[in-house]
Amino acid sequence: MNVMDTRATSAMLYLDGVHVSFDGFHAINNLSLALEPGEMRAIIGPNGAGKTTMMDIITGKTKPDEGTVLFDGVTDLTRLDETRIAELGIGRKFQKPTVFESQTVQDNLLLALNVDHSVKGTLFWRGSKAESERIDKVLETIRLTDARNRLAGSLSHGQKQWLEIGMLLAQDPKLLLVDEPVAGMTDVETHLTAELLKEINKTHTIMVVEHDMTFVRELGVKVTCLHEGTVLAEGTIDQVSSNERVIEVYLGR
Amino acid sequence: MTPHMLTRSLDRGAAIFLAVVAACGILIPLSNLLLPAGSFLQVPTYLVALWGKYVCYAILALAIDLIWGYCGILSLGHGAFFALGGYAMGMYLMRQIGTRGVYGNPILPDFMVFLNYSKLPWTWYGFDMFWFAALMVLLVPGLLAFCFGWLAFRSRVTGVYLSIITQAMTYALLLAFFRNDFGFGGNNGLTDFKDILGFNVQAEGTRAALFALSCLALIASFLICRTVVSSKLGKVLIAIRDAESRSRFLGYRVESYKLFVFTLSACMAGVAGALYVPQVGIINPSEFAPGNSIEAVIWVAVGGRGTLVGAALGAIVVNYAKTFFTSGVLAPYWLFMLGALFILVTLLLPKGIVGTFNAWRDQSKEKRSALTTVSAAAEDGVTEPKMAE
Amino acid sequence: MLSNLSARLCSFVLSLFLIAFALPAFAGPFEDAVAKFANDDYSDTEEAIGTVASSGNKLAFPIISALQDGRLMADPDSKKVYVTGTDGKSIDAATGEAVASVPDSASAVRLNNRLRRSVDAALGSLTLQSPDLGARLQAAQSVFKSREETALEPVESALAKETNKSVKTALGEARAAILLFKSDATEVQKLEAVATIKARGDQDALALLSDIGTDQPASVTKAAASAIGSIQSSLAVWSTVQNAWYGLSLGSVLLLAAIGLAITFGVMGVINMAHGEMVMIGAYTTFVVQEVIRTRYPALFDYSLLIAVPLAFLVAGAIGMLIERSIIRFLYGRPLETLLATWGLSLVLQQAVRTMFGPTNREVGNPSWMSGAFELGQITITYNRLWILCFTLAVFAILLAMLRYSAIGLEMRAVTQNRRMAASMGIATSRVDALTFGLGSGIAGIAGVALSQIDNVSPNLGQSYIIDSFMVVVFGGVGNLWGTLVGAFTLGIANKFLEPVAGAVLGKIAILVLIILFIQKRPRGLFALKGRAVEA
Amino acid sequence: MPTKSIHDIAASFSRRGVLAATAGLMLGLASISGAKAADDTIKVGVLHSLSGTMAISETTLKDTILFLIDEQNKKGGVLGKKLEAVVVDPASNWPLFAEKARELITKDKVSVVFGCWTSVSRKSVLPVFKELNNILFYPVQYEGEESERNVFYTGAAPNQQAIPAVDYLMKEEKVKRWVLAGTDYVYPRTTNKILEAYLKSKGVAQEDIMINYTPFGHSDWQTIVADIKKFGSAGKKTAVVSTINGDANVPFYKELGNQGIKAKDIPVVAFSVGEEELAGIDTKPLVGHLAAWNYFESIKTPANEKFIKDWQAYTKNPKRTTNDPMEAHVIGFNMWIKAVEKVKSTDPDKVIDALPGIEAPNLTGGVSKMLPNHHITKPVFIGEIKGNGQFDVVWKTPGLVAGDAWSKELDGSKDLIGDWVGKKCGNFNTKTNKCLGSGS
Repeated sequence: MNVMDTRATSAMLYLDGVHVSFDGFHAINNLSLALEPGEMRAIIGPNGAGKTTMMDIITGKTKPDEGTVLFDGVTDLTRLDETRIAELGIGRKFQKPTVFESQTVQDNLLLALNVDHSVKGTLFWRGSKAESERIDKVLETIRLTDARNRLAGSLSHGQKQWLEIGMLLAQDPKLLLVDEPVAGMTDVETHLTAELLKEINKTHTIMVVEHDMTFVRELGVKVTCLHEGTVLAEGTIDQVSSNERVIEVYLGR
Repeated sequence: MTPHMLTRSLDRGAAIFLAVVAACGILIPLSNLLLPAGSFLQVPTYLVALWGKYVCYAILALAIDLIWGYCGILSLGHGAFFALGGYAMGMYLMRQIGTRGVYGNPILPDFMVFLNYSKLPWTWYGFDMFWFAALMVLLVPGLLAFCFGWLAFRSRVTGVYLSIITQAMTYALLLAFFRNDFGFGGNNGLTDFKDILGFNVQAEGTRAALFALSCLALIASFLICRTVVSSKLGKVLIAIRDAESRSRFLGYRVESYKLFVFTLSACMAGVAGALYVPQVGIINPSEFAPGNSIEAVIWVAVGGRGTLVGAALGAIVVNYAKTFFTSGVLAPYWLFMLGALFILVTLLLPKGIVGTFNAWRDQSKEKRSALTTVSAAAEDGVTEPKMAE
Repeated sequence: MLSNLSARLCSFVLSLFLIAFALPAFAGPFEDAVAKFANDDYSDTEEAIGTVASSGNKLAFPIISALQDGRLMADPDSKKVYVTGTDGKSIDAATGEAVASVPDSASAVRLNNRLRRSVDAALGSLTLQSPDLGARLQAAQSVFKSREETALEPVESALAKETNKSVKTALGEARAAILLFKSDATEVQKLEAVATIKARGDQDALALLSDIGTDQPASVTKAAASAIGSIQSSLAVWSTVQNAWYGLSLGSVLLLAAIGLAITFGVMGVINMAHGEMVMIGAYTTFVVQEVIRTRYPALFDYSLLIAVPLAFLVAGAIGMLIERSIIRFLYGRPLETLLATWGLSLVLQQAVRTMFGPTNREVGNPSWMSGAFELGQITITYNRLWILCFTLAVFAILLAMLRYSAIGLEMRAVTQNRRMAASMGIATSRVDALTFGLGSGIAGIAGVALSQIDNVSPNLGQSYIIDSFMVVVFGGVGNLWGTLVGAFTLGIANKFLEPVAGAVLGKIAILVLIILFIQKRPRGLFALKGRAVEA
Repeated sequence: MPTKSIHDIAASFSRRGVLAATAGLMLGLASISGAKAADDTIKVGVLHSLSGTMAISETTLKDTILFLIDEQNKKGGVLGKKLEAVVVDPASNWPLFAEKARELITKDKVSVVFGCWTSVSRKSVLPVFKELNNILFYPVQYEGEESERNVFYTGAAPNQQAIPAVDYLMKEEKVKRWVLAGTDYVYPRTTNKILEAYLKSKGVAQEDIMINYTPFGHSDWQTIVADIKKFGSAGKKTAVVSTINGDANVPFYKELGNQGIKAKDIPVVAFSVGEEELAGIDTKPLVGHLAAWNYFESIKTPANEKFIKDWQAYTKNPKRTTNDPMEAHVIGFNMWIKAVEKVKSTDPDKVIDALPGIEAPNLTGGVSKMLPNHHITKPVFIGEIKGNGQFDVVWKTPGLVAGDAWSKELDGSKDLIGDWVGKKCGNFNTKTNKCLGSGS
């Protein structure tokens, strides 16, 4: 394909030599990472390792001091703002579940739908059959069909996590960034979430940040361990968890 | 505005509100004009003018509720847009005076004559035509709001920072309009109007018509607000209010939304000001005072933020209280009462009058439905696990 | 020492002789002149001053100084004039004889500004050789201003005897001023005079040199013109320094007004619209303190502010704590609603003060150490502004130290940074909230003490500072005391450099527009916290 | 897609709430309109701000009218009826002034209104008084350029205050250089314009006049005082003519005192500084600065001494000061009583026609007369500030000065006169012999 010629990399997401510091504190330090299309990657690492800051950089919330961040091999993300990046097809789930609490579950999904997001488009928006079918489908996927008319604020913690994942699905991005999807979930919920992510991965590229090693193990994907803003180890979960440095700084002996 | 948007925006509560406003807008002027003065049901002209003022305030309150209640933009400078609309109308009314000014100058308003202006400043060109003035009523506040908003929202100035700079904006305008060199009448402002579109502003018929027109404007503003907030755009606004950065990550251009609604709101405030001026007979820089804008926000809070009807109601209730308290034996204590009202409403009715009423109604409704609904599973959180297909 | 004593003795004997001689004599020009004081006519009074001052009579000094202080009493009916001493004893001004009492019909001889200048000039030449250093200096300065030719001789003789350096300079300048305008002075004398005045280099010198007129020798006119040029250019430099000083002083007022808000708003997040009223309460506390001192302990007046500072802190702090406990604490986490409630509160407080103290201004006096000014180079520094600057910096330093090093300061920081964590570590958060709000209010109260020295003490006092205070805090960056400091001084100095160019109103508008634009550039103020935590 | 749920957030509405509130509102408003008018008293409206920024000046005037009504009622009222004051608080809010004026006239049916301080408040109520045909007595010195049928101006016009003061400074103090400092609003602007024209006609050069405007409530006077000092050091005798308004005066005088500007060096003559304003300052450093008024508390006449005594007794405050606008109210009130007694009616039309020509003694020993232009004759006094916050009269006009509604010094108004007796016109152009604009 001719497109290949203009691409600097085949990776869906490509970070190279990224630095960022806040008031002298180096949050991200020479971080390099590549995510292939269709891949699911788990990111682990101790608190303060720079996981969330990395997501902030990818989604345009934080601008790196230096380094390259390429999406789909062509787009330099460091020059774009959040909205533009979202429009390109990068979706994000926050560490703390962030849904629109004073709106219904269904409206949350409606807002997330990947349709015209301009002022004019929303002002003159009319619901279509295709849209409501999409929403029904997502509701089913995240098991919130019964709660469709409830306010998102009244959902339980786990349901909010799912709703947020559901919003990602509705958004239908090329790349999903999922920050601690199972924090505060029961074992059953954790398991279901893993299944859900695997299901989603069939059609999407995913980057998951998680502390829960059981969950990461269940995902069974390539793992990257971050420490002090840089990559400490990369490989299968077994490779990484047997790495001396990883054990020292993160897993503990 | 397409018909489906209108019908969608109307539920029964809104319809009743509109009916009440429309009834007032028709019956009060009729009663004032047709019934004999002094009869029990006749509304005296004094009250028509007073109510007209309240209605204009209600439009301003709606404008504030649209941005504050639905989009979380707390503007402490909305009085500026109101005043600018008022000035645009006032300038038209000044130009209408013509040779009837005290100096009889056909072109220059009186204050320019005694400040030795030799010719009309360019800022006053065109204001002798009503259509131009009417355009300016929308355009000047709208343009200011657009420029201000474009700067502020693009740089993501939010929360209290935004509130404070809106206050700085209205304060700067206050100082500017106070300056006689600015060419808008300085502290005395614009006054001593004669007629509007050829009708004497002081005639009872004109007053009644202005009142009816204000009610019409209130209805129109309300419909616009309802249309906006009940469209998908309204949901986006609420989304921005509740979780701004989430909205960005969903791909909404937050600054465009804010800019749209802020500009719309400013235009509405401008219309309110334009209707206000011929009814009270004066426009003066004190309308720019930051205190006025804060007070307008308080009307919305008293009535109920994010309810539209509440905003309009709050404006009327607070101003009625002000009228009532500033006369008679209560006059020396009215600030105590007004102050206490603000404190008590924030403490005891954080959702405002209408908001509290709604909450109470929803609660009783929920109780009733809870008795009949068996299924409570959804409320407890996790349902029986089912595999996604 | 000895010669001084003998000189005084001599003059005493001489004056005894004079009085003894004058007593039986007929009414001379001196007596006639004195009688003119009783005419209650400004021209007559002026004439009388001239005659009395140049009479050489021993009574001249007591009469003229009594006139200056309003102690010269005249009876319009009997045309008799009396000098009431500072000790309450009176003498007949014409004869010097003691009188038992001044008749009731007598009233103080009235002065207007023209006469006050004549009095100054007359006293100037009479006190040029006074034993009191301050009086001599003042005398020399008033001669400089009046430049009466008749004073030339006394100035020269005083100059010959004078030993003090600064008085000597002043006398030299006075002499130069007289010579410059003396028509029969030589060209050399005049050129010397121009040089002396040029050396003085201030605005008075400028005034004098610009006023020399056209009937001077060409060389003098030329010298004067070049002197004017050099004084003006040095004054231009000084005026920059002066603007900077005014800016610092305005900045200190802004800082003082804003510093309490930096705590209640900046640290606690309460949009405290009643902040200005706390300042007002502090000012009224000062008024009450002074009122008590005036009626009960007048001797303590100079200490009134020192007494008022802790009291204002306590009063405003207590009211602040009361407000926090009764209103604010229900509104944490709803910052915009604190705005509404505190706005209502400010209305109530204003009206309460209006009801208690009346709507008009109340007089708060300046203690002597807060009055007047001194010259630093060519700029005038007023004591009240200087003290306010020092006071503000002291308050700032104490506050900073308190927050940083004291236990309560630590608790305050802990609670404002992470309430839940602080609570779980055993800090009584509600007590800390009340104390923090009380601290902010108390500091606003002591700001009121200082502001009462330069502004109206009226129920509207707070209103005039509230917007400026918010601008300062927001400009500096919410939650950062240093930001407030830098913000206040930046705005103060910018304002004072803009004011001469744009005028007071446009200058202020420009500042507001600059703040609006600045916030676009740095949406979280000058000293914003960075990083992830901020937006959480 | 069910659309009903979409409304859930936005559509938080209350039908009954709206109905109930609207009904309550209607009832409440109806109760305002249905106020009963008592026939056994004559109602006098008092329209002075009791709160807000102007309360500082206007509250005293409200008390003055209450005091005068009390005194009059002790004498048996007027036309056999007692007077009744109707006090409202327009709260320093200009549109509220208009609203309250309308309320006083329509609802309370007052026969006359005493009120307003600022020009803008007068301008705001003017259309109301014209429309509803009632009488306003306006007691404050103002910029002139107005003569309305329904308004009687008992304060000074510019020719009754500013020009005599400047004359005094030129003659007595030999002032050659002038600083015209004022707050930026109409009164100072107009007064300074008149003074500028007047000074130039007296041969003062443009470079010897400095004009400076400051915003309301200006409190940092360092720069301006320094500028004045600099301007005053040009070798010519300099004076400041101050039209600085109310609140800004205290910091201005404090700064003057502190920077050591003595009255004998650069005297300041003020038109808005009276006993009330000085009550807030230690006046010792200000001794010798001047003010021009038509009345001073310190003027020793039997009428004034009695007035002060009664006033202090009425307010139960032995230190309560009096001032010029109070005296204006005293004169205006007495004129109104006389006019009412003359026509034996409180009907505004009759009283308006009767008022010109009515005379009433002022408190300084003269008799003021209402002129056809609705201004009055007044003496002009120049007072020097004394150490005790009072003024010492240093100069006064030989007789009473008639107030000019229209300034002779301004181009726009030099040919205008107000004459409500002969010409029935407030702005009659004597050149064209025409009544201009809205007049009549």
